[in-house]
Amino acid sequence: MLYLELLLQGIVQGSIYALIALGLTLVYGLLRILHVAHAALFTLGAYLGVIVTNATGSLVLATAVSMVVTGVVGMAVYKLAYEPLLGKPPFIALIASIAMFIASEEIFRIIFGPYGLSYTNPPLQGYYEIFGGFYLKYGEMLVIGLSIVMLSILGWLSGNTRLGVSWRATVTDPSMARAFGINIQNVRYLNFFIGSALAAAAGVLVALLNNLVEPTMGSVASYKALAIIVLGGLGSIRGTLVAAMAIGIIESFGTIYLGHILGRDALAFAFLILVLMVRPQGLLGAK
Amino acid sequence: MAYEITLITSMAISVLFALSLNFITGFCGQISLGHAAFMGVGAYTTAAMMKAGVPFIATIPVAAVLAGCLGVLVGIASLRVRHDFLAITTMGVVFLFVGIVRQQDFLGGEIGISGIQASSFGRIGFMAFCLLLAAAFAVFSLVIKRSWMGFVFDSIADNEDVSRVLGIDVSKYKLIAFVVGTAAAGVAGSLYAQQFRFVGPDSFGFVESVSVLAMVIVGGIGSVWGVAVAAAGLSVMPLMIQFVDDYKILVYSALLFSMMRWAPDGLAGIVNRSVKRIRRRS
Amino acid sequence: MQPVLEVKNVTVRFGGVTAVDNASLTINRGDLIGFVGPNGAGKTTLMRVITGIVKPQEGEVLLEGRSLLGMSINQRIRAGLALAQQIVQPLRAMTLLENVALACGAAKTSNPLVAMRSFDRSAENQRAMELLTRVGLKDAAHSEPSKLPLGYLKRLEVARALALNPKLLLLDEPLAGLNQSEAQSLADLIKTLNADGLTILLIEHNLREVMRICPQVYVQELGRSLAFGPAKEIMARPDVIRAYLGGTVDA
Amino acid sequence: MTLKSKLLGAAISVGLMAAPAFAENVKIGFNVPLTGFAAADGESALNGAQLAVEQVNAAGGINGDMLELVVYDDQASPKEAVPIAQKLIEKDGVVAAVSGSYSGSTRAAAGIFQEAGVPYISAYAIHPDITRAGNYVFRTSFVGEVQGRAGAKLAGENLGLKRAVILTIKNDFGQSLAAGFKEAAAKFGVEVIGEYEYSIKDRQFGPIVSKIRSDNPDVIYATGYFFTAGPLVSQLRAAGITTTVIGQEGYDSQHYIEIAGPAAEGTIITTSLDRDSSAAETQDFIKTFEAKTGHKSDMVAASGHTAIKVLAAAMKVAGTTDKAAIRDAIAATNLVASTGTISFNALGEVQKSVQVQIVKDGNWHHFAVIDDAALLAPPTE
Repeated sequence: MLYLELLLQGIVQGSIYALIALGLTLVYGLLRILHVAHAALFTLGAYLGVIVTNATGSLVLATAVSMVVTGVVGMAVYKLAYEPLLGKPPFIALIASIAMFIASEEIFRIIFGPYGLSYTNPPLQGYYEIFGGFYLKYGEMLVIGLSIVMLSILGWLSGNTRLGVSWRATVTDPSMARAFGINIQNVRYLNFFIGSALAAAAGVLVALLNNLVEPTMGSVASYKALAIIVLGGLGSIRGTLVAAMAIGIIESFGTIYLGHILGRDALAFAFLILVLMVRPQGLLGAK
Repeated sequence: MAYEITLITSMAISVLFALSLNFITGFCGQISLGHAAFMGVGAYTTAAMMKAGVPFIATIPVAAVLAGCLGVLVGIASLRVRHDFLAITTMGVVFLFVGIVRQQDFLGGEIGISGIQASSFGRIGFMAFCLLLAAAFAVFSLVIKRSWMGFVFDSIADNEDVSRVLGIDVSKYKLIAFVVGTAAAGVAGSLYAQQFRFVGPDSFGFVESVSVLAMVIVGGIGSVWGVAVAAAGLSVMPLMIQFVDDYKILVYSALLFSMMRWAPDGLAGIVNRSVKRIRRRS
Repeated sequence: MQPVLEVKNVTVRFGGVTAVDNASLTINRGDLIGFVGPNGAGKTTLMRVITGIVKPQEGEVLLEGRSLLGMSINQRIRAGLALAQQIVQPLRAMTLLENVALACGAAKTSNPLVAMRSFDRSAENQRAMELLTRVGLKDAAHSEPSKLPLGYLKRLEVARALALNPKLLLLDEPLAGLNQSEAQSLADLIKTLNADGLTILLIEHNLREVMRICPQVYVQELGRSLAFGPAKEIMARPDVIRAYLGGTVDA
Repeated sequence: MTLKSKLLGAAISVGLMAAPAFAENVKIGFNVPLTGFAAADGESALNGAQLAVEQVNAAGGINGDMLELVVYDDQASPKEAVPIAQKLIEKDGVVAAVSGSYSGSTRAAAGIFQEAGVPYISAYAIHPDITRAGNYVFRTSFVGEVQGRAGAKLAGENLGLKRAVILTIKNDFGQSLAAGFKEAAAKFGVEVIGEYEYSIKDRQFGPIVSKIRSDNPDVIYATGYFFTAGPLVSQLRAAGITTTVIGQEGYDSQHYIEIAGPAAEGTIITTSLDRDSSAAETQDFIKTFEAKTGHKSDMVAASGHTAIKVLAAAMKVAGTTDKAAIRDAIAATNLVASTGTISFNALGEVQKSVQVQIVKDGNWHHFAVIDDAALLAPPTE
């Protein structure tokens, strides 16, 4: 029973990681940039979620507003920060991205204060007993449910619409896509919008589970998500999902059974290094 | 005066540390997001040995050797992965290092090691010693850059597949870069332990690794004097801009971003371009 | 006389596909062999077996009687292979002269301890200049590769390969992407190099130039050795013609 | 203007800062994390300290001279704290200093102040090594182990809860608290049936919550800060676990109650600040702090406040800016402050009772006092 619960907790954490890391994979696939500042958008999404919920009382509205606004901010980040750096060596964009992320933490602190914000009436507290002694918190059910819905919509969009097809074509082979008359610039904007919106959704969900948003809440996401997309094989969407779940589940069991040997982060990275030594191209990466 | 002495000593240690990464990332093109781990090995070595009564000077070679040994291990591992995979692997190394150190009681666990004795140098003597080591490594870097080894490093940083086709044993050279760079970082760690007389697991993490990489890139990757100037400046910048208090990290990050956005080739690039412009005019 | 290169019964499979099937080839000192075959014949794969990028499941590759299998690329180069690649890969941050001089310094770069104590480049620069002159790039010696046309870079590949003093020069489609006159002049250079005593294996799609300069050809089809011998004779054989007509028709 | 010239400008300004400062007021140094992960506590500590300075000055200062607080941000990092300590001593010429920061930076700075013979008081850093720097270093709050021992007594004796799970935050704060708790547990009949660790960055405790449910303890001794404990307790309660949670001074903030919401009700902590204290000093602090800052006081603010008050009182007694005299006066302190009656042992550790507070109706309230002098004896060497 405990194992099952830990597995479930791993899946919850994995779902959150997946939502965050997916945007990172999309950006990497398109631009070959390790977009650390993605974690800042996750934090922004969480702040917006709490602020709008507290103002209107509607979590649904807050999630929608948060996703749209964060998505637009993501597009602006691309336009203002990354586009000019595209021809430069990749670590330039990486350092620029890290700088943006650090700056974002400071901006959140200066605007919203160092203590962070909470929902005044935390929604969805409580749990549901699925069967004898097996519980799931409402928040966690929402995390898993919403992740499945969003990832399915994304999957459907990319497989069944003109938009999605041109998007995938661009990720696979930008020059070919250009030859087929796809407007790469639009695809990039779309990419940043969707990735950032997903991160915002993850932010709202995390805020719900913790009932706390704070300036530094993106710090774990900033490096863990990088580890996940590398583990998945850089640029592979399916690999990212698998890696996110793997890391979530390893952390879940590790926290309980290996916590006195290695902390959560160290465990995740130990796993990453092990995998890369055996498969240098990541779990599902192409050689 | 002690305040200036502390600042100059800190600068010297940062310069040595940044140049040690420059040897790996700047010269040989191997990006590392985990360089602070090697400084940590050196710092913990010196701290633990001095606690056991070994004089400071005697701990430095041990720190260098241990850091270099870990460097070889990471170097061998890094031969399997490239570019962004390498960056994240090295990032993993620093998380693993911190995670392991945290659990070691003989290294003080979470508490770290404090109350490290002062060296027999005295403060000015120690400052001079740090300056000397930083300068010595800078000269060594310049010599290597001019040698055939530097030539080979250039080719590996440029395109390692081509280097192989030209008959160069890329792995061997990469390992050398790792050993030299990590051993020097170990020495920087020794100095760090002596400077602050305290080491803890949080002093050698991912943030410190990113900061030192930022020094290398702001200086102009591969440029010895550029990196040295950037390291000296950036290391004391948070203290210099205490007057903006609440905003100092914001200022720091904004500066870093602007540098990448408008002058990605670093200080060295800015100077080279200005020199060219002046020459053209005259 | 011992052959320079022997490829013996090499088989390469990728998953279920057999890319090279029991291929054999012998190159003797002073040969200039054109290695031809329709698309999908496994030319590139066999080339990669020789350079070490691809490991064969079966077979043997010998350079002057020494097995190459198990050696890394750089060891093979040190053993006497040299390679001019189809996709030109200059070291972009260096001038052409530096590109070639680095290759000329093999004696210094083979041992890092020697490399770190060596500073003088004058001998290597001089030899690099001679080689660049020989391939017709003297005037561009101090230019950076990114500013030069493809034809120049193809020649740079050849000069860099020559700098290694190879026992066998492997040329992977050196003429691809060049126009008629560029191709012709590079082919002439290859012929001259061979006439000066260099052993060359030329993988090339451009049959016209191959027929013009190569005394011998080796034909591969669907991964199998099809024919090997004097160029005119071989290209007149019905099975070779059929292989070409059946496959993609080449220029 | 290029970045390079900016950097040069920064380098030149070092020289300018070296100019001697005007010395009319009595200067007290204050290193505190205003940026970085500890910025929230830093802000509280600074507010508490500033309030104390205002109060002292309003009451006529130190025999007529006004107190002035020289504040530097140390990001809770030892690397920043060392040069800051030197700057305070040499550039600003402070007569004494207070740390409003965490253990790492306080410990690193303590050695510098000791060497310079400048009295230094740690307001709320818990690491035992701090006062071991020497006789010029004092602490007005509990050593981690002491408070951990108080937690064990609270669980075993006051509450009669015997089967405990320990949750340790992986840093020096959590480790020393947990060590104190374990050390004293057996004495109060408390059995530790499970022990888990988490990082200061963790906010999601799903796996630990599941494991605690299966361990089914009587009490959870969870070390942490309000920003980790808030999410932890709300997740425990959301999962239907009603086990008593014992926390420590790290929880002691209104923000904890805001984060955990209704789930915070019933949380019991060991701390230094008693909201329902009858002591006039404490009540006055609570009221004036709220009036000054617009939000509720907490342990960190009260600790910053106490440390400054202790220093000011000692300076008044010493009647001079002679540092040795001030040190001696601090050592002889017997002062009623916002966090209780302060006196020091030979090592410079505070001797006072541990306050136990409980969350009731969305506020911290008095629950008990632990004043077992033998149990709470701080280290003496």
